[in-house]
Amino acid sequence: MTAENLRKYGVFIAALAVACFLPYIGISKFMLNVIIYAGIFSIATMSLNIIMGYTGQVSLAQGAFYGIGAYGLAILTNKAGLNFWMAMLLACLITAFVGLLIGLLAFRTKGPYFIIVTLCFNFIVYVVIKNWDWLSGGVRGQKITGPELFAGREARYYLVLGFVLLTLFIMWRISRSLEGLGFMAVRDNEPLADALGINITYTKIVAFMISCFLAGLAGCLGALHTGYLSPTSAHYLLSFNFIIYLLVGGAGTLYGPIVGTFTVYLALEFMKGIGEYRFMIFGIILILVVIYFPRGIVGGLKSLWKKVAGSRQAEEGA
Amino acid sequence: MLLKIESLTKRFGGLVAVDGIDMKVEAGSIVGIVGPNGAGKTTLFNLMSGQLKPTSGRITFEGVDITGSKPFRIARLGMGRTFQNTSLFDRLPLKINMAIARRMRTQSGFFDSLVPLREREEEADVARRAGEALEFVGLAGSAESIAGSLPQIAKKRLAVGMALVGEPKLVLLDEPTGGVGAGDISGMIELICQIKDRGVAVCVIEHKMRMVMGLSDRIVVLNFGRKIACGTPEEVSGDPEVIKAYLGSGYSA
Amino acid sequence: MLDSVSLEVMSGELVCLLGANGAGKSTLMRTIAGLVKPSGGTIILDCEDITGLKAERIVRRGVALCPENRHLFPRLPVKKNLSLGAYAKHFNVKVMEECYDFAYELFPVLRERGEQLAGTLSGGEQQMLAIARALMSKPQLLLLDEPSLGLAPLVVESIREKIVQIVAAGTTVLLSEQNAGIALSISSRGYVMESGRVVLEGDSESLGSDPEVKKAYLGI
Amino acid sequence: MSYFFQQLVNGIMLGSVYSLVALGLTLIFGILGVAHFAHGHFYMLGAFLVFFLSVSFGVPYWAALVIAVAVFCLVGVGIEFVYRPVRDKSDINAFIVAIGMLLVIEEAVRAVWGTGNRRITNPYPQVLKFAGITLELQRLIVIGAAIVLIVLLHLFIKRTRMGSAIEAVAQDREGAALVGISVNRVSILTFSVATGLAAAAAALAAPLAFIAPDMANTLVLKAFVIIVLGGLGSIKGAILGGYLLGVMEALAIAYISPAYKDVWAFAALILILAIKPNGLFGGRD
Amino acid sequence: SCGDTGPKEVVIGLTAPLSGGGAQYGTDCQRGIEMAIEDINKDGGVKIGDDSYDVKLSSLDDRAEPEQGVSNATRLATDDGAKIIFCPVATVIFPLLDINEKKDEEFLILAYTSIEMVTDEGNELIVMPPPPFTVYTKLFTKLAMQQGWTRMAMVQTTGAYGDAWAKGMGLAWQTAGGTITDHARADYYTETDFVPFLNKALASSPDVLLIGGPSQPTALVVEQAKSLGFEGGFIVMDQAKIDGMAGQIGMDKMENCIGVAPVEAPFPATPVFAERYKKKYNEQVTWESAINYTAMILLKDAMESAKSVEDPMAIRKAVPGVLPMSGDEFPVTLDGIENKGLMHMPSAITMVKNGEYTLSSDLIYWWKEKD
Ligand SMILES: Nc1ncnc2c1ncn2[C@@H]1O[C@H](COP(=O)(O)OP(=O)(O)OP(=O)(O)O)[C@@H](O)[C@H]1O
Ligand SMILES: Nc1ncnc2c1ncn2[C@@H]1O[C@H](COP(=O)(O)OP(=O)(O)OP(=O)(O)O)[C@@H](O)[C@H]1O
Ligand SMILES: [Mg+2]
Ligand SMILES: [Mg+2]
Repeated sequence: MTAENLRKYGVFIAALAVACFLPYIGISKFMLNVIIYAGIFSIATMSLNIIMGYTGQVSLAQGAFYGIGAYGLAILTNKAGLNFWMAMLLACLITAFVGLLIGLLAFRTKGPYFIIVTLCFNFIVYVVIKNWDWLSGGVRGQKITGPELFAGREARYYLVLGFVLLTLFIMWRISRSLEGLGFMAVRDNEPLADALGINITYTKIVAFMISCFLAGLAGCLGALHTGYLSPTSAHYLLSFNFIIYLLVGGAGTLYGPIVGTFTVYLALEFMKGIGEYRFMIFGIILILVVIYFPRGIVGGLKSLWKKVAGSRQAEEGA
Repeated sequence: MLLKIESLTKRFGGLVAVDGIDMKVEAGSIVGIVGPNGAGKTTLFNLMSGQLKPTSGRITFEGVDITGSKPFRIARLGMGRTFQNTSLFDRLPLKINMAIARRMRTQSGFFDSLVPLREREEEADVARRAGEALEFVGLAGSAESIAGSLPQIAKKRLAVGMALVGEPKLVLLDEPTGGVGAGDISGMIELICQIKDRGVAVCVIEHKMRMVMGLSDRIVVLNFGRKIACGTPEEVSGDPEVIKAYLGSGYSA
Repeated sequence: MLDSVSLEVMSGELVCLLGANGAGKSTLMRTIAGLVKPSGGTIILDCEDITGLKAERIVRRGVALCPENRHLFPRLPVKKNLSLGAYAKHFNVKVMEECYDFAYELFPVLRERGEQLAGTLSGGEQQMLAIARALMSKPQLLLLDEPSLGLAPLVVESIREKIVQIVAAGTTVLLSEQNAGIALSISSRGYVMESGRVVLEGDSESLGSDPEVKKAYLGI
Repeated sequence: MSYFFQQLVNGIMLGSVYSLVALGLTLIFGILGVAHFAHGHFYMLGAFLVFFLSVSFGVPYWAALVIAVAVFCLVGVGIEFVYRPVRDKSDINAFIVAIGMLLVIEEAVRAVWGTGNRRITNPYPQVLKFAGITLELQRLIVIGAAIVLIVLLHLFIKRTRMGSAIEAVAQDREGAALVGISVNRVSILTFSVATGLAAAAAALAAPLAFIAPDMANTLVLKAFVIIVLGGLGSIKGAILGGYLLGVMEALAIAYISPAYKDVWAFAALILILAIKPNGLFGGRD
Repeated sequence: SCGDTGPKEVVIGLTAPLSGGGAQYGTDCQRGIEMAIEDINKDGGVKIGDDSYDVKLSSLDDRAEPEQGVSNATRLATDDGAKIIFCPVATVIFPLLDINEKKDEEFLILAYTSIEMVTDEGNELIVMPPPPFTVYTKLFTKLAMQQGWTRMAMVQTTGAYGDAWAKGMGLAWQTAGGTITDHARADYYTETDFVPFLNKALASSPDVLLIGGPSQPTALVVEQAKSLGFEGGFIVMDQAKIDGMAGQIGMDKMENCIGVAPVEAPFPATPVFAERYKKKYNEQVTWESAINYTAMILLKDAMESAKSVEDPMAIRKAVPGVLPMSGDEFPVTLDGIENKGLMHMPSAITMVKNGEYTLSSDLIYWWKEKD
């Protein structure tokens, strides 16, 4: 049992220990910067995991919600002059509320129809932000000033780390709570869940609102860290990125979103040296990963572990 | 009266799948529903449990009008069901299947999962109930197995267990022994009797006549969406119209 | 799933396959039809080795499977499902008409339901359509996996008669059934499977009277 | 009023291109269930091929068009092989493969041909004027050729054995194999036809606009929107959806606001789906 | 650094779109800097006292996305130790202004844009060489009115640049007594067919169209407008280059276009540079290359004068001292610099008449006319 626990938590504790001291083990400022972004994006990917991995609804609107969170924060601090933390909380709540409205419309549809509805929504949000100069600052974007405390990169790193852990905690709790059971039921067999007394639309909307809230949170952190906001923060290509991160890491797994985001984002950042051809190489790697690890890195490792453990058990049994 | 159906009708385009049916189910009784293929039996179930909305007619469950209600509401009122093509959460373990089926009797929401105070208790309760239900349907030994990998008979039993774990007052079983080996049928019959012993009413669709005759307190016979006979097994099996439409002259009770 | 199964079906014969749930009957049939690749062993059809051939090639050689899960085309009308049943054979219009007639005679409901989408048929109607579709290609060897599943007693009776007719007309049939009584009553020989292996074989009468078989598989 | 008709013709022209691209996609996504997001990139490659044939090698326009279509029917075969390992997995895995594929293509085109826009000389630059409407001949040719292709495809799907085989494979692979349909062959054929159609659309529309590595990015989005709007797997839906979107777009530019032209179309789609969750001619649930 | 025998190095950063739609633009800028660095290194590098530094360019792709640009700049400033970073996209420059004055990570932004607003934020570490676009609006208006055109329709490119342009132009036009008959925005980066937009604009029967975005799509707009029977003139925003457009559609179709003069026309030394450029890259020279080349040489002079390759503030402060750079010697003239970083670069406009560039050699010293 202890060996089992060690496997379960050992990796996590080791990773957490490294994470706690990361800024002081001599990594470059640039590296730290990249890691902060990866952390922020992994929150967004986790948010996608809740709606897509656990509830089975592939949303291509996470980019839009990331953007709504970020713009919400910017507008509330710059235009309404709200206190930063108040604005951040409010921005996330607004994002969740928009999620509710969109969910009410979009969850009338299913499967590929839902995917396309969310994609359209993202497209609309992007175009509106780009053109609605008065509110969003249009293409020129706007500046965001965070609290003095988080002016330094290290401080922002710990802030993001804290929120990554919080999001991870939420995801972990959901995955093993009664609410999470409902999510899984909806993902795996809607008609049966319905017949078993689970309110499908309500469940989906709850999952979607949590997901949107967290995507909005990621957007706020992204805006804070960049210190500046432009319509690309709501682009649908962001949604595509999150899906790529999630599938490379492993949808429906606890650590998949983080592993996927860090792997892909860091790899692309380091491949910048290659210049032009990096997307070609990345594209090929992406295809190979999806073909050979259809359930993502974490999913693949899990089944590998099962095989190893299985054969070990068989040996012991013999 | 537990369930009361009044002149229930369902049309699909030109086809009348269920045609003005009146029917009652008494608490704690077993009602068999038989009829040729395409007679409208499954459609009738789908209307009762809310999967389909009736074209006309009325359904009352414990005095509550549930005509046109959503399936999950009807399930929460206390009507469980199984499907003709056994439907399970194929990728999940049995105990999780059971827990999901019990979910509708719990209150915990998202915030409870973050601060698990009430949730703790409910989770324990769910686990206990799930264990009991698995025990009841004879699957306690394979709580950890994946539902999709079970043999047919175990799938059927699991489905019945899931219909029961939410403490319904009525369960609808659509061909609970379809595809089940001859050797395993008696076990299923026993299980259905035990359900009745718990005071839960059962509606069962079956083509295995001997089984239906043995089990049911009352039998309803459908043909072309209409009720052509209704009564005790003896009454029904003697009915010439039933023999002609469904049983065939070769049948002897 | 299967453990070195050997069985033989003579041309024009009706052989039944018995066994409890999970014994491997369906897997065996799917292997013969080419849906599952055998890990070892050979399958010989008409003196030709068909082991490892793809399903679509095996159909063209005259083997039709009516599978356990039916595998109909749910969003195509009944009639289209039937016509696809003869896809491998390139029949001309006249032969096609004959085939339709044969199917409709066997299951008159299908004629009425011609334009209905297969997915909206009742359970039993779908089973009828699956059997009829397998017959559309006029197979030389017909594999029937639990044809009586979900069918009303009268229909079961008529299928039983039809199978006898089909065999009389020269088609070879391998029949898997839970309802061992029916299967043994029309077949000439039978195999009993258990955990992926053939544990008993013999002519139907002797199997039917074997007390062990009766107890274990016939539920008597 | 003449302005209205002029925009209407433009909308129909746009719609013709949309329909051709969406038709291919509805076969691949709506019927085979592969979320082929790289479809637009093959449209782009088709335009590049026509460019090289007609501008660099002086091949006459129509010959270039025919060659491009033929080449891309073959290319379609290759695409099928890339998707084959994920074909039976969930839609979303194929989607990722598609993203990988389009990244490779776009980057390769940039590496080989640079990033600049290119243009094919318009083979029919004549301008027709009547009743106050000014029309380029090539635009009418696009409309006419598209209609011919659409009718041919429709006949192919509805009237041939192969057509029903495609539908059968889409609905139940195992069932299709059991009646003697080669799933691989049907899948290859589908990709081949769809990619050929995309190349045809590209060849027709190319002389009217730019050719650039990223020319098809919004096009493929719109094509997805169209097939969903029409109802997945519905040929009729893809055609009507294509024309509907084209006309809506042209009229939105004229009478509402050009900056938001895509927004109106996409918002209309969300509303239509909220009312009819399976699209206008909804097939698959 | 005692005993260090290897040549010392100074890294210059560039974050620009090197892939995606703006790749051509980014590459043109990159090439200008590259050529300058080659010349500098051939000449013995940056000489400070007895030391000499080889210059090295480190370029990163930002696809014109602000987030990417910030990440790139941070990497250039921290990892490569770049103290000068070139950036040719206004939307990326804005966020860079928020991070370039951080202690220990300061860097000087060489902003290649005509959006003057980037210098309005009070940032002390920015230099902007190209003339602000506002220079052109009045001149274009005057020229167009001289042709007897009074009705203008606008088909502008979307984005801050296009919006600012259209606003400025509209103001100038109406002040001069003209009318604006229609106003449409089209995304010149993604739109491939402008006929629907033109139909709308031409339906208002204008005399002249305000157009402009990158050169290529702008050329297509001209061609399509002519094919729709439009016979009036075009006012072309400064991002599009008249010579670049002529290369696309031919000089005869450029009749009646008013815009920025061709890059080779105004300065004596430009044709020499153009020839070298053509030899090296086998392409026609662009303003992007010419201006960035000159700016790089300017910065080298500034480093030498500041006696530092390390201190961006000192380098920035040394810039006025090394000016002017003359067009007799360099591809463009840089005459002076204002406190907020806006540089004085004379420019020239042109109008195509009878297949010829007119006016293109008349230099405009815009800052002298400023009120
Ligand atoms: N794809 C598969 N993967 C893993 N196990 C399988 C698979 N297919 C079948 N099995 C297992 O193989 C065994 C034989 O199954 P098969 O369906 O052939 O039995 P059967 O005799 O037809 O039973 P039934 O009467 O239930 O139809 C079963 O235990 C089943 O769980
Ligand atoms: N969605 C639908 N559209 C059209 N017809 C339908 C639909 N659903 C069911 N039907 C038809 O309604 C009739 C009743 O079907 P139902 O499934 O209730 O039959 P059943 O009595 O359960 O038969 P079985 O014993 O074969 O399962 C059948 O003829 C069926 O074809
Ligand atoms: Mg039924
Ligand atoms: Mg079986």
